[in-house]
Amino acid sequence: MALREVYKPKDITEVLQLLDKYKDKGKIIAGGTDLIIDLKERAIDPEVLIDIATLEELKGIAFKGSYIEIGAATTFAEMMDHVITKEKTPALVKAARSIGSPQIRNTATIGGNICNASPAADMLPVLLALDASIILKDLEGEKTILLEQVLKGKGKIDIERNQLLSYVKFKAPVDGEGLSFEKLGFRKALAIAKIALGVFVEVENNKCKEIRIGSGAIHNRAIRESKIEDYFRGKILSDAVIEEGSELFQEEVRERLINRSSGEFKREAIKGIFTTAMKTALSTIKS
Amino acid sequence: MKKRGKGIGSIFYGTGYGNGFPDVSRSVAVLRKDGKVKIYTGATEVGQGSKTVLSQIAAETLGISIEDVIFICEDTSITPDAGTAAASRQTYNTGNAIKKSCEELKRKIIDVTVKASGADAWEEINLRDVALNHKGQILKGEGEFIAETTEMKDETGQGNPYWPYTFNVYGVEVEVDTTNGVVEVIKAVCAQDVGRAINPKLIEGQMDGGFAMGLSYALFEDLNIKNGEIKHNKLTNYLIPTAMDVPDLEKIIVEDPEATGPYGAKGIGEPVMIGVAPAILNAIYDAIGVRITELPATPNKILLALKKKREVAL
Amino acid sequence: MKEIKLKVNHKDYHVAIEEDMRLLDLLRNRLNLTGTKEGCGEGECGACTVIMDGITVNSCMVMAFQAENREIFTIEGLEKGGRLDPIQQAFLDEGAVQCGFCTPGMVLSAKALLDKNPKPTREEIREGISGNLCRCTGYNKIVDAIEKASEYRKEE
Amino acid sequence: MKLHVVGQNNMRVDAAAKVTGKALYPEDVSLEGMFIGKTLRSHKPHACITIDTSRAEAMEGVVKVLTYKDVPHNHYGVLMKDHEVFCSEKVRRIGDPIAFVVAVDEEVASKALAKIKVEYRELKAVFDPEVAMHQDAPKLHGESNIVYHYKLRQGDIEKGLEESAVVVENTYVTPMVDHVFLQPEAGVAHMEKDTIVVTTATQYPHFDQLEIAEALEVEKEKVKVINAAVGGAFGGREDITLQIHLALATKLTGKPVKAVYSREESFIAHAKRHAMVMTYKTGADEEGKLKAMEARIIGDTGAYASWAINIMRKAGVHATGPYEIPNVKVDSYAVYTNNPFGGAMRGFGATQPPIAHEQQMDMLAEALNIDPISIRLTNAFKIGSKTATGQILKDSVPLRQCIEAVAEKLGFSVVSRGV
Repeated sequence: MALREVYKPKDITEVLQLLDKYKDKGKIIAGGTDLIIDLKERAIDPEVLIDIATLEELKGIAFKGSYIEIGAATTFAEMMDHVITKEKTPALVKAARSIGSPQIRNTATIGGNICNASPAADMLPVLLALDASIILKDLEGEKTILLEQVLKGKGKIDIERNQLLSYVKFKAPVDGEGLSFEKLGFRKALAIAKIALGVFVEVENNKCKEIRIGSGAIHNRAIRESKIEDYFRGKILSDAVIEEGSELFQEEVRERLINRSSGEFKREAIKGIFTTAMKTALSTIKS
Repeated sequence: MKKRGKGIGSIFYGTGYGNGFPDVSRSVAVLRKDGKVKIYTGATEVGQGSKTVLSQIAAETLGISIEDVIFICEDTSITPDAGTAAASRQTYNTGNAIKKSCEELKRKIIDVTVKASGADAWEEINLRDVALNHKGQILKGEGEFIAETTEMKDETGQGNPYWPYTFNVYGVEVEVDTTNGVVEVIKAVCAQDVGRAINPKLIEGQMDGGFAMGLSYALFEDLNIKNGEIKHNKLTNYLIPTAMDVPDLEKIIVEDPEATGPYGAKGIGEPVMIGVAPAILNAIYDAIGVRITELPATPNKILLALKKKREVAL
Repeated sequence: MKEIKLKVNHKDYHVAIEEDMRLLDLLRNRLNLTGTKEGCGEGECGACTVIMDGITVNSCMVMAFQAENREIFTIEGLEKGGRLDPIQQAFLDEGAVQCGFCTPGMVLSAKALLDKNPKPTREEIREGISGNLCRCTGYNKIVDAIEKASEYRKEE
Repeated sequence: MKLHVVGQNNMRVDAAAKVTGKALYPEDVSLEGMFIGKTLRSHKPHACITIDTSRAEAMEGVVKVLTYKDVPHNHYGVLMKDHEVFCSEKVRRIGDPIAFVVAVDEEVASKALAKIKVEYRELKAVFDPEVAMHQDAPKLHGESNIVYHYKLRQGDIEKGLEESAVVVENTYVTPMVDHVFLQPEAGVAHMEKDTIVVTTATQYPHFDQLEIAEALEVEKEKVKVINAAVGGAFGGREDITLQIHLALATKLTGKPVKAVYSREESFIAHAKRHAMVMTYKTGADEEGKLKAMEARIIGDTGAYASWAINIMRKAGVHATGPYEIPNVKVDSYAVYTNNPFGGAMRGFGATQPPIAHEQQMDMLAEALNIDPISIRLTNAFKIGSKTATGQILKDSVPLRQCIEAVAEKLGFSVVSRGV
């Protein structure tokens, strides 16, 4: 491995300078829980590593007006213990808690989860449901872009090599809005998601005013299930409607995974996990 | 919907290599200058606790404490061959060889002390004094034990292939989520025939470990070999249970001493693992009326079996 | 080649490392602290667990250079004055050790758990060690040992 | 007989060293001036090979590259000597050892592996044991892929089945699985004058000593095996993995040589639990008394026999389960395929049949409307029982006690069949 240089920059500017200097030879490392495996398997061969794991500017969770902003180098353990996430987005805490193990949650970061762009990433469905955006910085300045727009495929994310994913932000759910996360794994810990769902729902005089469904592990990337969302918008979210919507979702999964060995199973299982996610989201709505 | 069911699995297991295959353990017990006793044998400690259990057998036979037994099994140039740490045979086979070697050492010590001081009651003899006063050749006892096993007839398989046999029964209660096929073992009981428990806590450790390995065999493990290639070739895709996947186990140690065992003890290392998977599969059937006949009983197999059951019922 | 300073088991080290070295290789090969084990090299089994600035990490998933100026605790750092840490003593008393390869990582996960939550329930203990795979014990006696350790620590 | 040490919960004599991290596993041992060894393994299941190690040997930092040419006696195996220390003309499974690079450090050794050229001329492979049993299937060793056929016959199976009120027939399949001992294989070998010392983690040091001596054609006394702390085994450390490679490397270089497998290499290097296909036909009378049991068990032993004979024999003897059955017919086979090789794993062939016989018992119970506990108590072995091999169980048969204890603790009763 031709790793020549390793840096622990003190601030964001220094990170940006290094990124700009080394371009595709440089690689950001935070928790390293995916990156080090890629290094070992020669999937990547960077010459320079830039460690942002302890960069305070990129850590922490804070309110920015009605938005919550999370530093890209914030670990899942920190997200699980933070008063803002615990209070405002328990579904995000549940997603963080479903990841790997204590050791992994103590080091893996929200930024890393996004940049690794695994189709089965546990955080992305809830972030998509929250309609989250990411803030990308480079030497010229910063840019805010919807998370959904940068996820291009398995391990593919639309971020330039000189750009630093610095923050993730989303509108904090308020009264009338509900959020949930559900995951199907084959083990209670260290479990890769077979299906992951994030559901955001806003109800106004008993009708579904807005709904966002983020899914993981049932496509080549985490996506918004817009076809299913369209079915629910404007409807009263009765059990029958949820039942019907879940059967629509089954059909969508059947077609999408038609030639995947796990297709039949996921088509069957999506109904139960989606129904639970919907009902949980509704139950978290405070009027 | 979550459905519950109970299942049982009862098994027997013949310990030792079997079928007349030479099943020999050897041991040498040596009285050290300071009165402690060294046991030399090739029996390996792989984590199952044999070094402790075999030290207890030596200490019991010589009437000394386990702290006075020095157990040496790591170097082939100074230890006699005691066979594999396998076939649940070390406690039984090498345990017997160690007991014999200690009994021979005891006889030699008694001979020496009777000549020297007339004392012949073992309780009165102090090994430290014997070691200090004894001038002649170092006192040691050798022991060998060969398991009772005969070769079966080719055409009919008739014969006495193993001795002794050990028995194990597991009972489990499972909860199956019919929306995704996930099985959770919520209660488990194990009754293990041990002949005589040399070290109950170590036996409980084997029962817990066997239970987790059996549960894993039933629900998780598959190398997923396609055209000779292992697809599940890493701990990320070859799943074994984490601490959150294994419930507490109620452990019943059943003692019915076996005449040929050292102090009546039988081998249990493998039987503690064998009754689990059948019990779980029977419990799954009891919960949702679906027979899983191909391991492992993963959620996808269970969910698709449930779907087929519904379609057949239509 | 790069020089870094770090503290391991209360001791300051100034050590030369390779850029592509993992913290695990630094501990085992450079500092000869072989109590930290490698069971998978993928952050799955937890046998390489150490405590870095108060939190458990898989040392096979941390680059050596990332440990610069940080404080590391390995299994060798638990004994004080030849006396076993209460967690080590509880592991012995409860029969929680069999082959021993997962034990160092397990003890450190237990320490990090008890430092944060002195009186955990059995379920919380199971979650606390859910990143430490064990093939021999089936975990139950390890959970017993950590319960016992929380009592021992209370008495201290 | 009053016992004062037997029956006590003595502290494990090896626990203190393990809980303090002081216990030395083979990977923890390093010797002055030692080289690092890495194995090149086949990634084809069945092929003729030619090996060119010249580019690897020419690499700076490479001390030696061992192949079959360096091995005095290239054959070993626990029962049948069908393993090759390094494959000469043919590889039979993915993972077969082809060469062993000895280099100054890990990085050079890894790079050198990539420089060894292996030309594979693929042969037709067989992966299904039932197909491999046919005469026209590709052969792995000699004329037939059937390594062993165990026959168990007692009474008259046809009559037994006819007299049965209920007969239940099913096929059960168990996959190859792995021991996953937490400590991957590792070892260090060095010379002590003319004695080869191999420090490793094994289940049978004296047998490793014998296999090393035979492969290197030296007297057994010239080989010493030191069994360091063993990080779990479960049957997976009965076959040779790196012991002969290390012994040969230290003998030919005169220097200490160390090898440590990654988890991935451990998965492809050591034996697996035999996959089995078990077809069972069991009959019982009205009261649930077992009358007849016919079983055909096919064990996939993959590319090498290892303990297949003893394992499939143990499967055959235990096929009945712990029940008295007057009429029994069992055929169990060990069959070569180009899959990873099957060997010892906890239960040694007696772990798979209960997946079948315990479900057959429950099906018979259901068909006869008896509960699962009663049907087992009706047939369970007791003192004086005769097994299917005609063996009298003369002492210590507390099976019924175990069944009753479990039934009582779990509150077993006739429970609805999940309908």
